[in-house]
Amino acid sequence: MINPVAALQSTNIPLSWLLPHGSSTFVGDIDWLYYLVLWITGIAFIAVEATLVVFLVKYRGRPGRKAYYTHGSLMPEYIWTGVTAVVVVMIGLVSAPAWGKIKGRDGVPPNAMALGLTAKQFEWHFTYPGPDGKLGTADDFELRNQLHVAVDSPVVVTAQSEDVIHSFFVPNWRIKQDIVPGMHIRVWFQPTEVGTFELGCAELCGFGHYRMRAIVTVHAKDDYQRWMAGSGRSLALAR
Amino acid sequence: MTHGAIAASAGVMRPPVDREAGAGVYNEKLGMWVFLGSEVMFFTALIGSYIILRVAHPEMWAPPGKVLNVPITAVNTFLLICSSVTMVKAFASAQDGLQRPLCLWLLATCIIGATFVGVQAFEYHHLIEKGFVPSEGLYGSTFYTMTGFHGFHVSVGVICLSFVTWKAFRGKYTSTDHRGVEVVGLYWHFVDLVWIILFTIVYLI
Amino acid sequence: MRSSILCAVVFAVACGGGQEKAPTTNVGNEPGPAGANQTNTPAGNSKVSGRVSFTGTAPANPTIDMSEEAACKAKYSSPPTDPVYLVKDGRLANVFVYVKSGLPAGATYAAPEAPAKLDQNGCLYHPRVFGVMVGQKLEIDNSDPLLHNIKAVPAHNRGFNISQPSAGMKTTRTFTTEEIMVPLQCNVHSWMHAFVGVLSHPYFATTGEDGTFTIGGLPKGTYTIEAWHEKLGTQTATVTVGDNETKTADFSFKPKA
Amino acid sequence: MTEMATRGTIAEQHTHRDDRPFIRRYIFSTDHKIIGIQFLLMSLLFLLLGGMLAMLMRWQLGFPGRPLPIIGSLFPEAMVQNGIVLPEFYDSLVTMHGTFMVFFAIMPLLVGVFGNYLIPLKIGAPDMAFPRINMASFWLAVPAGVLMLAGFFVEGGHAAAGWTSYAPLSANSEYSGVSTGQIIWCISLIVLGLSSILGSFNYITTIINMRAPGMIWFRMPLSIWSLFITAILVLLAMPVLSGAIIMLLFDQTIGTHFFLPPKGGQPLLWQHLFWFFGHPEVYILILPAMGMASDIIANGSRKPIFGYVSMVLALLGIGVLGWGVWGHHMFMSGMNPTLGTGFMISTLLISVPSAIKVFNWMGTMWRGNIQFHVPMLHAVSFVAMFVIGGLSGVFMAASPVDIYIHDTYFIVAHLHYVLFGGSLFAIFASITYWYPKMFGRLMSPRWGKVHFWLTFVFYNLVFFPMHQLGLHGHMRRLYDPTQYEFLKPLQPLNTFISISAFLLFASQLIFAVNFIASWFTGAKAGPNPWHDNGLEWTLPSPPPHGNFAVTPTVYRGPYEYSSPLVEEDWLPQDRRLDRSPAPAPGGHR
Repeated sequence: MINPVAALQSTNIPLSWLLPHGSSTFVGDIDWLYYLVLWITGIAFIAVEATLVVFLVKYRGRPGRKAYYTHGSLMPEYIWTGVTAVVVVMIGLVSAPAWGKIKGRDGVPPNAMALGLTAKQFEWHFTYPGPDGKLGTADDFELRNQLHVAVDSPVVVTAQSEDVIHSFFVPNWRIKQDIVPGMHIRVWFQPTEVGTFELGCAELCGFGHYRMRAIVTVHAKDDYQRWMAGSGRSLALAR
Repeated sequence: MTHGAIAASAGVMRPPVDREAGAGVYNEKLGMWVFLGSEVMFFTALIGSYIILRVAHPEMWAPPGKVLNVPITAVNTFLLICSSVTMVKAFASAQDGLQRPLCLWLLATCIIGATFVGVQAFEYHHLIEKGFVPSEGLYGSTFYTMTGFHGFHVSVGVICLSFVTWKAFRGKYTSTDHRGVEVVGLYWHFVDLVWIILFTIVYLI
Repeated sequence: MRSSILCAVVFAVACGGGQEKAPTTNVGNEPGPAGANQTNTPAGNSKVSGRVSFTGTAPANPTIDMSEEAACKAKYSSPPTDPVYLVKDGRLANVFVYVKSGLPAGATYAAPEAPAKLDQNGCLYHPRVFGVMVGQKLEIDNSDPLLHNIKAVPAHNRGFNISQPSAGMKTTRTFTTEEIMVPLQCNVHSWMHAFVGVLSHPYFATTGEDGTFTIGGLPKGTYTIEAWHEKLGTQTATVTVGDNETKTADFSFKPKA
Repeated sequence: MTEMATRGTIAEQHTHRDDRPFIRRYIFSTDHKIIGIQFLLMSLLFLLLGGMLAMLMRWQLGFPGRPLPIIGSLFPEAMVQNGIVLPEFYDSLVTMHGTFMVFFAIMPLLVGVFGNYLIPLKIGAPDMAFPRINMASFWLAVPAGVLMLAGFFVEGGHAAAGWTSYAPLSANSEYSGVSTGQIIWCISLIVLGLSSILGSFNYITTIINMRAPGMIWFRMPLSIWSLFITAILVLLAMPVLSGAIIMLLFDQTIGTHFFLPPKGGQPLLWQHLFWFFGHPEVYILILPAMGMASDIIANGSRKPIFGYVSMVLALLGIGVLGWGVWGHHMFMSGMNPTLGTGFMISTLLISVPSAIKVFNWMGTMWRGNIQFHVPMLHAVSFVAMFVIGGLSGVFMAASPVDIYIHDTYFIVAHLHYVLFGGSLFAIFASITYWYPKMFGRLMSPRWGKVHFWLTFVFYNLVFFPMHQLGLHGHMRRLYDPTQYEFLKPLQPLNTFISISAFLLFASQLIFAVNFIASWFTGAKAGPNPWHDNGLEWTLPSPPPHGNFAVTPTVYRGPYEYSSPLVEEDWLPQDRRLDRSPAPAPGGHR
C-alpha cells in the first residue's frame, strides 16, 4: 500500500502550480479544466503585468514633457470588453458538463455501491452494508474515521450530520461536499488507484475541526469483499 | 455605450449647464425615501425567510385562526389603515395651513398608532399564556420575529409622530414649510403597508 | 448589556478568562473532624460500608477501535474495551454510592481545598465515576499527546466545553449545585464517558475493583443511601447508625432485562 | 499655482469661522471633515488590531504547538495554556481577524473615511445633507467596535464560528462552547449595520441633491461615482445582514429555530441570507478603492482617465451584477446543482466590468507623464495586485475547479489579493493622497516609499505562496496543519509565510509612525500639492468649516490633465476660461 505522504508527495514540490497526484475518475475533468484556466489566466497575467511595467518605464515622468491628451477611444473598449466576455463565457460553457457529471442530481451511476456516513463533532462514522451488500440490514457495521472502498467501482455515500456543517474532502479524489445537518446529501466517486489516502473536514466545525480526519483505504476489487466480511467488522463501533 | 462615450468625452468639455435639478425634492423627503429602501430590504429578509421556511415545512403551521385570533387582529389592521387616512388628512391640512385640524389629525394618528401597539401587546400576552412562544417551533419563531419588528417600527413611528404633533401644537408648521409632517407621514404609510402584507401572509394564509 | 460585559471584562482581567470563581474555604479533605469547627457542620465517626455485587453474567464490554489514534492505541497491549461493566467475581465496580437524605436539616459542609482530579489517559477517563463537592475544584489533566475536549452537559449546573490539544494541559472547573450525575464526554473520541456526582456534603464513595465502598465521618442518624450505576440505574437502602458505629449496606444489581 | 494661492486666500477671508466649543468641534462634531478624520483614526486602530490577531494565527500556523515567545504568558489560561494557543482561541482569532478587518477596518476606511471627507468637498457642497445623522453614524460605530472588542474577555471566549458565522455552529453554544461571545458578535454587528445605513442614505441624498452648479453626473470624479454606488449597495445589503443576524441572535437567546435543523430550521437559509449581503459587501470593499485609485492614477499619469464613461458603466455593472452571484460562495453547500450552473455563469460575467476597469487604468497610463509620488506607487500596485486577485477568482468561478479549491488556502490567497492587495493598497494611496488636505501637511515621501516597498515585497511573500498551499489541498481555518500527513511537506512553506507575515506587520509600523509624525513635522502642503483638478484642492488645507466661501461653478470634468487649453498640465474643474473651449483633440476621431 502506498502511504498517504508518498501518494501526495509524488507531485508535491512546494511552489509548484501542478495539482497533486489524483486517483479518481473526476481527476481528468477537473485537472484538465484547472490547467485550461491556469493557461488562460497565466497568459492574461503575464500580458497585463508586463504591459504595466513597460508603460511605467516608457512613460515615466520627465520634466518639460506633457502627457498625450485623450479621453480614450471606443474601439479598444469594444475589443477588450468583447474578448473578455467571450473568454469567460467559453470557460463557463466548458465547465458546465463536468459540474453536472460530478454534482448533478442524476450524475450518480445506478450501479454505485451505497455507504452511509454520519459526520459529528469531530468524527466520521461510516456505515458499511456488510457481506450482504445492503444497507439497513442486521449485518451493517459502522467504523470510526475509516473509509474503505474498492478500486474502479463507483461508490455513493449518503451523508448526514449530527450537529454542525462538515465538509467531506478527499484531495486525491478532487471531491468535496458540505454535509449539512437536516439534509441527506449524496456524494459519489470512483477511485482509480489502490492505496491509502486522507480525508479531511473542509468546513470549520468547531475547535476539533483541525483533526477531523479519516483514512481512506482503496482495496483491490477481490479483497474488498474479504475485508467487508472479516477484518472490517471486527473493528465495528459499538452501537 | 457609443453615444454615452461620445456624449461624455464631449460633455467633459461642454460649457457649464445649470445645476441638474437633483431629485427635485428637498433633502429630508429624498432621505426618507432612500431610507425606506433599506427598510424594504430588512422586511424582505424577514418575510423571505418566513416564506422559505414555511414552504419547506408547511406542516409546522397551524391553519389560519387556529392559534392566532384573526378577528381582533383584523380590527387592529383596520385601525392602522384608519391612522393612514388621518395622517393624509393631517398632511392636507398642513398644506392648507389649517393649524387646528393639523394638530387634531396628528393627535388622532398618534392615538390610533398607540392603540395598535397596545392591542398587539395584549395579543402577545394572551398567546404566551396559551403556550404559543417563540421557542415553540418555526411558527412561533417567525410569527414573533416579524410581528415584533413591525410593532417596534410602529412604536418608533408613534414616538416620532408625538414629537411632530408637539411641534404642530406649537405652530411650527406653515402651509409653505411642513416637512416634518410629510416625512413622518411617508414613514407611517410604509409601516402601514408592511402590516397589510404581514397580516395577509401571517394571519390569513 | 454593555455594562454587564464591561464588568465581565474587568472580572476577566482580574482572574484570567473568568475561571475558578469558586469560594474555597480553608478546610482539609477529610470530613468530620476538620469540618467540625464549622458552624452547623454535624459530623461524627460512624461509618456506612458495604459491597455492591452483580448477579448473573455481565454483558460484554464493547471493544474500542483506536486504530486512528495511534498514540492511545500504543498504551494498550490488547485491544482496549469500554469499561461499562467492571465485574470481578461477582463484585461491581464504578458504582457511585452516596447519602441521599437523612443529614440534619440545614447542615452545610465546606468544600475541601484539594481539587478532585480527572485524567485523560489512553483515550479513556480516569476515574470514570467519581464525586465532587459543590464548589470543589475539578482539575482535568491531559496525559495524551493529542486533542481531547471535555464537554459537560449538566441538567442543573452550567455546562462547559473546553479543549486540550496537547499533553500536560490542565483545566479547572467547578460545579455550583448538587447533581447526580453530570455526564462528561469527549467529542473527539465518542467512546469517552465519565460521570461526576456533585453533592453539597462529603458523604459519597465509588466502589472499587472489589465492589466495596466506605462512607465515614457520619453523625449518628438514619440515612437513605443510594447506589448509582451508569447503565443499571439506582438502588436505595436505609441505614441507622449510632455514634462510632459501623453499619453495612449491601447492594446487588442484575443485568438489564 | 499663483491662481491657486489667491483662490486659497479668498476662501480664508470669506469663510465663517467655526467658533463652537472644543467638544462640539472635535468630539461630537457635525462637520463631515472632522467625522471623516474620526473614522480614519478609529478604523486605523482596528486595522492594527486585526493585524495583531493575524500575527497570533500565523505563529500557531508557522510553529504549531510551540509556545508563543515573550507574550505567551500575558494571555489568560482560557486563551493560551503553557504558552500554546488553544484551538478555541485560534478559532476566535480567525473569526475576529475577519470580522474586524471587514467591518471595522476596510469598510469604515473606504466608506466612512473617504465617503465623509470627499463627497461634500468634491461635489462642492458645504456639508452632508444630514450632518447630525452623520455624527450619529460615527458615534454608533464606536460603541459597536468597543463591544466587539469586549467579547474577547467574556467567559467562553469570543465568537469562533468564522466571520461568516455559519449556523448551526454559531447558533447553538453547545457546538462551539461559545455563548456570550457569539451574542456580542451579533449585537455589535446590528449596531454597526445601523451606523452604516445612516451613513449611506446620507451620502446618497447628498450626492443626488447637493452637487454644485455644473457638477453634472458625468462630471463627477470616479471616486464619487464609486462611493455613490457603494452607498446604494450598503443601503440595500446591510439590512439583509441585520435581519439574518437578528434571527441568529434569537436562535441563541430566546430559543427560536430559524437555523437549527431539529425543529425544521435551515442552515442553508443563513448562508443564502449572509451571502446575499456578503457578495455586495465584497464590492462595497473594493468599489471605493477602484474609484479613488482612478483619481490618483489619472493625477499620477497627468492624463485624463481613459474611457471615463465605460469606467462609470463598469461601476454600475458591478453594482447591479453583484446582486446575482452570491451563490458562488455555496457551490459545495448542497445547494441545488442547477442553481450552481447559473451562478457560475453570472460570476464569470461579473469579471468583465472588473477587466474593463483594469484595461482603462492601463490606458490612462499609456503615453502619460507618470509621476511616481507615494500615492501613485500604491495606486499602481493596487492595479497590479487586483489583477492577480481578479484572475485567481476565475478558478473559483469555474465550479468544477472550485470543488477542489473551495475552502482551501487558494481562497485565502484570492481574498487577500483583493482585500489587501486591492483595497488596502488603495487605502494607503488615498490616505497619503488626501492627508495634506486633512492635516495641512504632507506625509514624509521618503518613509512613505520605504513603507511602500517593504509592504509590497513582504505582502507578496506572504500571500502568493498561499495559492500553492491551496493547490495542494491545504484547508482553511486549520489550527494545526501537521495533523494531516499530506500537509506535513508543506509546513516549511507555512513557516516561511509566517516569518514574512511578521515582517509585513513590522513594516506597517513605519506607516503608523510616518502618519503620526507628519501630523506635527510634515512639510506644509499648501492648497494643491498634487496639482489636482478636484474642487477640494481649490480650498486651503485643511479646508475651513463650511468648505466653500462661494459655491463653486463647475465647467468641466475632473480629469483635465495636460489639456492643450492651458500651459500648465492641470485644469481645475471650476476655472473659467475666457476663450470658448475647443473640442478635445485625439481620443475619439
